[in-house]
Amino acid sequence: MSDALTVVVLLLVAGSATATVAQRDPARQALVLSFLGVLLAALFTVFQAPDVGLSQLAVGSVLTPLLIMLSVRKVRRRARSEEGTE
Amino acid sequence: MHHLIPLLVAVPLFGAALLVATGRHLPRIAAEITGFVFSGGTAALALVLLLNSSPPMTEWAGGWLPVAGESVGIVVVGDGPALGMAALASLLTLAALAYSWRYFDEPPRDRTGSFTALMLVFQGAMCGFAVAGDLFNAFVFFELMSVVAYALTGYRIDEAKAVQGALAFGIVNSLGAYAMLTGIALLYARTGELAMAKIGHGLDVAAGQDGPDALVLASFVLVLTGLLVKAAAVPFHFWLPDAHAVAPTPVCMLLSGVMVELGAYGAWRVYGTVFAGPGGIPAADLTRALVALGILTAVTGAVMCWYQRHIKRLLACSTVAHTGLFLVGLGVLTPEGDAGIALYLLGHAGVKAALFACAGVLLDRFGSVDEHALHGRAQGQLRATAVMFAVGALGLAGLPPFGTALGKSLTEEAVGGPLTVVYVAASAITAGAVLRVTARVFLGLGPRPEDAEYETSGSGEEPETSGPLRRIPDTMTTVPAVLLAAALAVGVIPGFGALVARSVDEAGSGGVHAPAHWTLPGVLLGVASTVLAAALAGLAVTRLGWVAAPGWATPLRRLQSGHVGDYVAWLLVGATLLGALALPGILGS
Amino acid sequence: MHVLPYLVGAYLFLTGCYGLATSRNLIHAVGCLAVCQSATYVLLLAVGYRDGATAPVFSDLKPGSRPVVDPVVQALTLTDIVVGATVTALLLALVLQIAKRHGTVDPDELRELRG
Amino acid sequence: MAVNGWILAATIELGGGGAAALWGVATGPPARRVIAQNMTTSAVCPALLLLAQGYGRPSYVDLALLLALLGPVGTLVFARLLGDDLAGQQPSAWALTWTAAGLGAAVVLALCVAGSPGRATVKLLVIGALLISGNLVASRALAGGFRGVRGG
Amino acid sequence: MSRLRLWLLAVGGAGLAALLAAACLELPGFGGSRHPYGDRAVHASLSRHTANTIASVNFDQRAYDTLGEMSILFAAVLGCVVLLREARDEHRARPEPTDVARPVRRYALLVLPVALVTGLYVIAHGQLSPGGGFQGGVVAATALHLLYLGADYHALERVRPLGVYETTDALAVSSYLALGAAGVLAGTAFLANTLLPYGTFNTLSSGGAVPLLNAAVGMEVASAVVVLLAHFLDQAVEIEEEPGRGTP
Repeated sequence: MSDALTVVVLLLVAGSATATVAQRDPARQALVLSFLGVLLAALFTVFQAPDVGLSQLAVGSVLTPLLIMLSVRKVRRRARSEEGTE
Repeated sequence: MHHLIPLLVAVPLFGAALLVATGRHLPRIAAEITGFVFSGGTAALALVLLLNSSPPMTEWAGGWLPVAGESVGIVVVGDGPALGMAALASLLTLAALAYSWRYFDEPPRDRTGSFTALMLVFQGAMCGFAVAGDLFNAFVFFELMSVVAYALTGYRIDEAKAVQGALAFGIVNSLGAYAMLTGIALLYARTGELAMAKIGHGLDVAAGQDGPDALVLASFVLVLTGLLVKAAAVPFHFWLPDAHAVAPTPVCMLLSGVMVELGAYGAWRVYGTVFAGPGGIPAADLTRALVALGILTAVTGAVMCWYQRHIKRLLACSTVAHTGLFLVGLGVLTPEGDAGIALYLLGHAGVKAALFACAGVLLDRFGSVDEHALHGRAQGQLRATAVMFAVGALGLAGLPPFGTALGKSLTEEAVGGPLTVVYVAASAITAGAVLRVTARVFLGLGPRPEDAEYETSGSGEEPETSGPLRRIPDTMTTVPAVLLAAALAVGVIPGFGALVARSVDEAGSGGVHAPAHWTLPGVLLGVASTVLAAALAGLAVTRLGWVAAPGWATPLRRLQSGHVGDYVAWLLVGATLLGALALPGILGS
Repeated sequence: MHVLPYLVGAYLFLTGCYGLATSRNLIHAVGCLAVCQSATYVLLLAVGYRDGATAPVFSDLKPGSRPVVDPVVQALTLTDIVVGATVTALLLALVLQIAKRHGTVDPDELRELRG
Repeated sequence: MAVNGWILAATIELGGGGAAALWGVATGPPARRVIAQNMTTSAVCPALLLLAQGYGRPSYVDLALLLALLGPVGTLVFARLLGDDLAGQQPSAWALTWTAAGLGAAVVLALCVAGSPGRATVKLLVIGALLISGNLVASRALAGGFRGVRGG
Repeated sequence: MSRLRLWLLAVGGAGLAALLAAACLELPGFGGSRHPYGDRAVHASLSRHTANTIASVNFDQRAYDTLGEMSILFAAVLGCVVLLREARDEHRARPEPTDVARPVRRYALLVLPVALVTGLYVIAHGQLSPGGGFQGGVVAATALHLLYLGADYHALERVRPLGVYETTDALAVSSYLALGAAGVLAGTAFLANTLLPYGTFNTLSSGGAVPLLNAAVGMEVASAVVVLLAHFLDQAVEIEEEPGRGTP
């Protein structure tokens, strides 16, 4: 039973990693990346590593997406103001 | 005494924390004095420990002394090479801080001490990496060193080139670090240990009669990939010219003077402790891999160096060439080679840091580091800098009695035969390029060259001071002078070479002592490289056709595309190449 | 089953590298680097796993009552996650400055350093 | 570990919910993606609770607590900063949202019944409350919770 | 995309894939029972009355690694502060206030204290149950940013005196170093956990210096993340370039 669980989660992780790389738009990538983060936390629970899971949840579900989205916003805002002045 | 080794990390970090805690209220001069005190204190500590490093010390952080040979703590090594690298890093940091004394770029508002604090963390990280005896601990300090280096490289955020170079540096080095960590995970899976010596023992036990297998090969390749990315071996080297050319001058002194060399040192340490046993990578394979990559690196670096007009980029490429030479010398795995490289590395650190310091003077005086734009502009002024630039070039060529010459002659003897040609050629070409710059910029010799199509120019850069300097402050000339004198001292002080050789061999080859003194062929080869360098420079200045890139070098220069995707692809190719070079021994066993 | 986790780790690393090399947007490249790094987490934890064991956390478990997995790799992974988050932040800061100074975040359009 | 109903339930939950959420988050228009991102929390958090029960480790419940707290916060981040992409789409999927909420409630109740009453039950109920309210609020935020975000 | 890069990628990727696959096949099977270092670590942790072995590895047995880890965070934050400083051609603009729907605002303000308490709980119980300084620190720091999500940036700025957080960050690193150096002064070793009594197993004060180091890391992480996010938020929300001085 444990084996089936491990396999399911591993395949999901591999799938979402593929999806993360395949999303070429950073904002959409951030969405998949946060999904990958949560899924990794689940995988770490399955690997009996709750400490690591907690830290992956804290980093992967909010911190990294927030950083990426703020960067995206800055870059877009810049591009907009650039268009505005030209 | 050995309890004090971890303080090499703790003291500079403490200084940095202090600077950040008080940074908002500290006047600039107080911040810089604090930096000096902590950096200098660490340097003094490193030197004291170094003087006591025979016999080699070990320390268990946390006091977890091994029970029946097993420990759960982290081992820290205090042998000659480790403490020597720590001392070198500390002294060079001190020199860089002195160089930036009061004149370097205005600090950001409200953050007086941040540059000094970053430099202190950098120093601590380099010391920590140098003394690490535990593979994961080495990774941690490797990563700390990288993180600080990215920030320092991009420090001048107003410069388009600086931020681009820093990002390429960051991505490639981080990827290398992750490869290294993957290798560490594989080794842990096989041996269940993290201390380097224990892993080596575990590999030998696990291999038994069968010798190494694919797992050992993969972990070797991955760990070495990380270290060689840092050491900028071809084809992992692309980030280096981009990053070292754009970093602030005091940072360049550290990056080229010691950080890159720490990568080579790490490769030496990891191979010697982890992979040298019967369960590791056979010596012949290591030699094949390192010598092949080293030659490739030396040649690529020298060619790239010759065709640069951006002076800092030229110096960065010469660093690539010289790391190639270091890798060849370490790859032959002889006590003589190790001792020679240790001396070469010391001399090179002094010379290269001094050259970068002089390039920084040009940048701050004229707002440009472009050989073509500066043609003749420094004529008649900056005499001291001109002399030091020329002397530095001679040191780079390996003119006796520089430390570089002593180290190079010992290494040439160790590698022997046709490889000597690589040493003479690489040092002559890089030194020739520097001499060419000296002749053009400081003497105004020859006609002004024309611009080529695919190149990075060094014009249009902002000086690192608050405006172009009218008078060069004394600190900015004293520091390179002292560094050059130190590089000279490495070769001149009687008995120093023998001391270094003994201390390296005590740690490396276990008591086989290599002689370390000047020999006639060595001196002659050093003189020959210098003459060759001068001839090349003379030809370049008088015959312009020589310096405009001939067709065959253009493809090589196009590879340096500034595109981070290319660099990542090359990193993968490099790992594959490394694996292919080390493969025969695995198949044979 | 007994090699699947390792293979997934290796796959993550290579996928991340592919994304990194072919990326057309530097923010996306930093995301791909994070994928590369997750490979190291998976590999490390897979190496430390033990069949039928549980976490070596004894707040709700009597020591010795059940087999436990390897705590060392978990500590290493924790360190690794911190490293990953900070490197991501630092690289994103650099990307922001590139966007300002170059007016683009497409690596194909960065033409300052070459040759 | 013997066949264990809790782990079986977690496997189904993770497999089904995870695959659906992955599909949703990686394809389609932005509106659908953020909804799928929000559903991730509702799918994984009950699974973590089930796993804690299945492994017999009450201390694993902290993971679910953290996810119930931070998952909706993550969605709020996207709702706030993706405002431009979502403008005019007003993504909402109330049927899905209530289904997810019901699922979370069912799992929490089942676990409460299985365990003995005590501090653990209180913790479970807190997690359930956080999960469901977070899920509903995040859905609300996606359906136009922030206006005039161009500046701030 | 250049053809050369694709070729390089294909060759390098295939080579590395082959190497990794071959290595994976040689690895001991997943779930194997040989973990010498791990078993020693569990034993050492129990001998020092630390219930969470991972905390013991992090803050006792391999505390020197954690020093490096927290220095990385410290250095990265310092680096981001330096890299994201206001450049010469930039200025700050006050962001327009945001109109947040009432349920969202209420939720954010309600969850904020809950998240803060949870963060502190996760830090405090680090040496007993899963969690610790890093995880709890991130949660606590994230909690503060609910103010940005629930209200607007101005509200966040009022509870966020950056100078205090930066100083806390540095002080936390200093205290970690000081705890480490105490071992040297006492004549044992750097970061030796031999000065304090180990306490009763599975209580908050057990484990000697572990809770102290854990708390130092928690403080450091929480303030570092606040400072880090503050600079990104400043860039995304406040800092603007002077018009007409952008790059081509």
